[in-house]
Amino acid sequence: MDLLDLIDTIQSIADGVLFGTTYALLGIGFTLIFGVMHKINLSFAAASIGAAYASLLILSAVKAPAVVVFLMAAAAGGVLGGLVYLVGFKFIPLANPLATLMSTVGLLLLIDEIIVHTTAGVPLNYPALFSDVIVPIGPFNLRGDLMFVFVLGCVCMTVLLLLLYRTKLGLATRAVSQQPTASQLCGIGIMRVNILTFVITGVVGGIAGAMTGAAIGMLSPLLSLPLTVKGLIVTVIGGLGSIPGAIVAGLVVGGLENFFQFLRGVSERDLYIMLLLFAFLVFRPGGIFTVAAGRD
Amino acid sequence: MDDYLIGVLSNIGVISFIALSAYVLLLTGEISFGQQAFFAIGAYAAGIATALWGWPLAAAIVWGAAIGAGSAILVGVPTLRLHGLYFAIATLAFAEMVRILFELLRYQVLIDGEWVGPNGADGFRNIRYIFENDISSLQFMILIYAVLVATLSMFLLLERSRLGVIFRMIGEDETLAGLQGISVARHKVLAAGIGGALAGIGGGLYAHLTTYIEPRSFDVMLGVHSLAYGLIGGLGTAFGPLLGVLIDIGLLEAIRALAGYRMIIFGGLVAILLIIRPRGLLDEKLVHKIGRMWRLILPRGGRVKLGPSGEKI
Amino acid sequence: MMTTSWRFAVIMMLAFMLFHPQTVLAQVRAKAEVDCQPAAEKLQYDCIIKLTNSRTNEQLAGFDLMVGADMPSMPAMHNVRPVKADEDQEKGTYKARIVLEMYGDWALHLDLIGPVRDRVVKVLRFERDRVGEPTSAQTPAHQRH
Amino acid sequence: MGNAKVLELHGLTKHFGGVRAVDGVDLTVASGEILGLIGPNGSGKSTIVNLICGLFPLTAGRVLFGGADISELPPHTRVALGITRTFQNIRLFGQLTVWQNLWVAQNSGEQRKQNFLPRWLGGSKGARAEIDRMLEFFDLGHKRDELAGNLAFGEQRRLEFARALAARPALLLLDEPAAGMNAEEIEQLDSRIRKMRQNGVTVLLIEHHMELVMSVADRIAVLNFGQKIAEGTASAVQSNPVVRDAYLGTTTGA
Repeated sequence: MDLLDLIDTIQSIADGVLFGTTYALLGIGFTLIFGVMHKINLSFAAASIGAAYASLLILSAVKAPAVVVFLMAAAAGGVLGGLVYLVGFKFIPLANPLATLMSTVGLLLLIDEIIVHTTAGVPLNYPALFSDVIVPIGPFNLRGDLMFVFVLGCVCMTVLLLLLYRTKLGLATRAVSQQPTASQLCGIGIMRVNILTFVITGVVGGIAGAMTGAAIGMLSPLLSLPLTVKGLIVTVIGGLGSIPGAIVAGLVVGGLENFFQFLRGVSERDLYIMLLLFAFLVFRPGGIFTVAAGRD
Repeated sequence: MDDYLIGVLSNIGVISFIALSAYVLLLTGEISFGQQAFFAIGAYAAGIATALWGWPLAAAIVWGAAIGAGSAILVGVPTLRLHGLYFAIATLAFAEMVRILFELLRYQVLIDGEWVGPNGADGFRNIRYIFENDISSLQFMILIYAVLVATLSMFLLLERSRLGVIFRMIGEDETLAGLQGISVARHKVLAAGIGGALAGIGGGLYAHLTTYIEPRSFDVMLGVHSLAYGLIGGLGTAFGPLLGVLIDIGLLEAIRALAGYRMIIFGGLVAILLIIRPRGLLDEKLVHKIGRMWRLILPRGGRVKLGPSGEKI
Repeated sequence: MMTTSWRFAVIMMLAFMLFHPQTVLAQVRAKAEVDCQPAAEKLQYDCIIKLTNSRTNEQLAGFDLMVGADMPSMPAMHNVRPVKADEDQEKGTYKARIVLEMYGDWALHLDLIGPVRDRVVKVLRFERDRVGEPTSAQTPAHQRH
Repeated sequence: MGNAKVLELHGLTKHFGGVRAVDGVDLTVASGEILGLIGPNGSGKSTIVNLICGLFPLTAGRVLFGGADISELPPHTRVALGITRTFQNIRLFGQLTVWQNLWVAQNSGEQRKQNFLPRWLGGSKGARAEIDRMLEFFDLGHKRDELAGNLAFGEQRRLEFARALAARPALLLLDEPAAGMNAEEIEQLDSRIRKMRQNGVTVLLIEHHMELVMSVADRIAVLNFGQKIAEGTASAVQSNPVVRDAYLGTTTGA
């Protein structure tokens, strides 16, 4: 491999890592809900894309600068998150671990279908920010839009971590995730914590959806399944329930994905990522940061 | 019979196989998002067998089923150690790997001046067995249902047999089943193998029905549907998943006005049913009730007489 | 007891496979060019189909042609009622109006039902105002520059 | 087998994290014996049962059954060798019928050797007769086609008991079989345990209900904080000051 190839390889890995913040956010979303309820919300990525769509819809109604679209996506994501909880979790018998899996799959289909119906399945353009900015660092070029996505993702994660570890709400969330019965006795309303968790993850998801749209430059309902799969991969590789794990795994998966795409082309790329997931599941089901190995 | 009706019924028949295949694993309490992989493997294997190797259809279907079962067992051995969620994700990962592999698979042979065989993402065209052998679509539909009825009767026998009861035991309480002397791992792998064979049969029939298959047909959506059929129709009997297929394809087909909203209805149906009937329409309790009524009408003869009590227990 | 019945079943199966009649009919192999345009109604498309014999390249006229459709992304789950295509003035050209259930990629089934049976499958992407090439199965997660 | 040892526990130890649930317990059960195992709540009785039937891996020590080391065997193989159990809180297959619950539990080494077809398709004549006798013995004959989940509490207890016997165990582990029973039912239980012993089943009985243990057990072992603090006949254990200390007046507790 000569020097140019090496530079190209590193460049593509760097691009992937920057985009990987989206995966990290998705992984955090899956992991947060798993942490509180020990359930996987399969409709999460679809809801995130749905929130991004909703923000476009709002943007087309109200003339506003493109930056606002991210705030709107976050808000829409929060609302959708609450709705997902009410429809997919609140009334489903939680004793059966597989029931919520199916109900959230149902929601995934539902959200996808609503998007297809309102847009007739045509991909929509999404406002990309700083897409014309390119920051040269040595022989490498960092794309402005990806940089923006990366910075936004980092800000989002920092805020989330502060929220979880420095506020009373975060304490309650962690209490419920570790000792549901005891925390109820301490006066923490599980229902309230659950809804709040779903709203917060919804906000995170909405931002992730908007970031995806901004990085690709368009939105399509076809995105929600691959993103669901990527989010699950990140969650499992990072270790179910581990937030640092999700962040690391998100960046790693993003980087590896682009690395494989550079080496083997787009059609083979996902094969290796799936292989990685499969290997993790079989040989190290607890993920990188083993938190709750073999739970559920 | 009208072409349209033949088409609908053939589709229902073919999809029933993958619904049954997901159902076997549901019986053992595992959710698999990956049955479409074995459907795809069966479809490709059987299609290659007839179109490229010139095998007869029956051999191709059996071959597809065998390959489906074999691969299901191979995947089942490492993944079935995982439980619930982890197993579901592992099957999902496997199925996506299979789909991507089929997108990369190119194996074409020049037959009669035309290239035939899987051509990556462009799919596998010209699985022309039914045209070359002049099988009408009605005949092929009858063939599908003959295989389905045969499979179903085997299945009903299986459900009444010790094996079926063991699957249900494992589904209800895996640890407890182990404490009754049942090797849970072995039976789960067996269930996976049966599921793989069923999906393989369905795939083989599907390939010959449409004459054209492509990798993206076998994505997660198909797997999710096949799971949902069992959950809607019920886990009490093998008729459950068939009822699910009938509700989805048959009923929605009957109410054409709803066709555009089918996924919305379908998704909603799954969510509602999980709340009001967590084990589907035909769940164990209902099946037991029906069975009891049946026995009242037709008393079963030949019960074993009670032995003299007080003997060694 | 089990072994004998197993052996019997296997032998029967092999016998069936080996001696199963297999007739390969020398026949016309069709090839088709399909051009669809959105019609006035939503989800309706007018298609012009040109049928040729793939070996001799001569136009195939006077066939009974049915046009059906299936969605590759949801195999066997959409049942579009097949419509009969009418022969146009031009030799080997047929016209049909198909009614689909949703936008997206559809595999059109062009079924020759007489005098010779054959099926040609064409995958096309049907959108609200145009019909074009099918989307690739790949959904790139983000475009490269 | 005369007075051969059916079960031997050597230095049986199980730690959960820092908790020493069972800590170096030595115990032997002779063939045909009824051994009572008592101790205050949390003293490790149920953990011992779980270790004997193979639900948890051991931290240290060995389990010998009929002289052979079975410490590493998975639960289902132990059943085939002849160890079955009941549960403190009833665990049945609620969606199977009473008859099916017993049928699929017939998994002793001998029962596995029946002809394939009759065993897998409805049970051989002998196996079905065995189930019918069992149903009769536990007074469940009229419920044979009922779903186990629909039975009343007492019937479920009896069914669980019957199921534990279906695999023709050599050693039966009873985990608080009298919990939730009234006096009359306990009396029936007492006589059933005795009858089983007459038929050659060795019993390890864990029970809070002291009257039952004192009346039915040949020997009694007492656990406290995961360790064996006493062993002997009912009267010897009762008069042992260490035991009295451990229980501190809760000897009749439930």
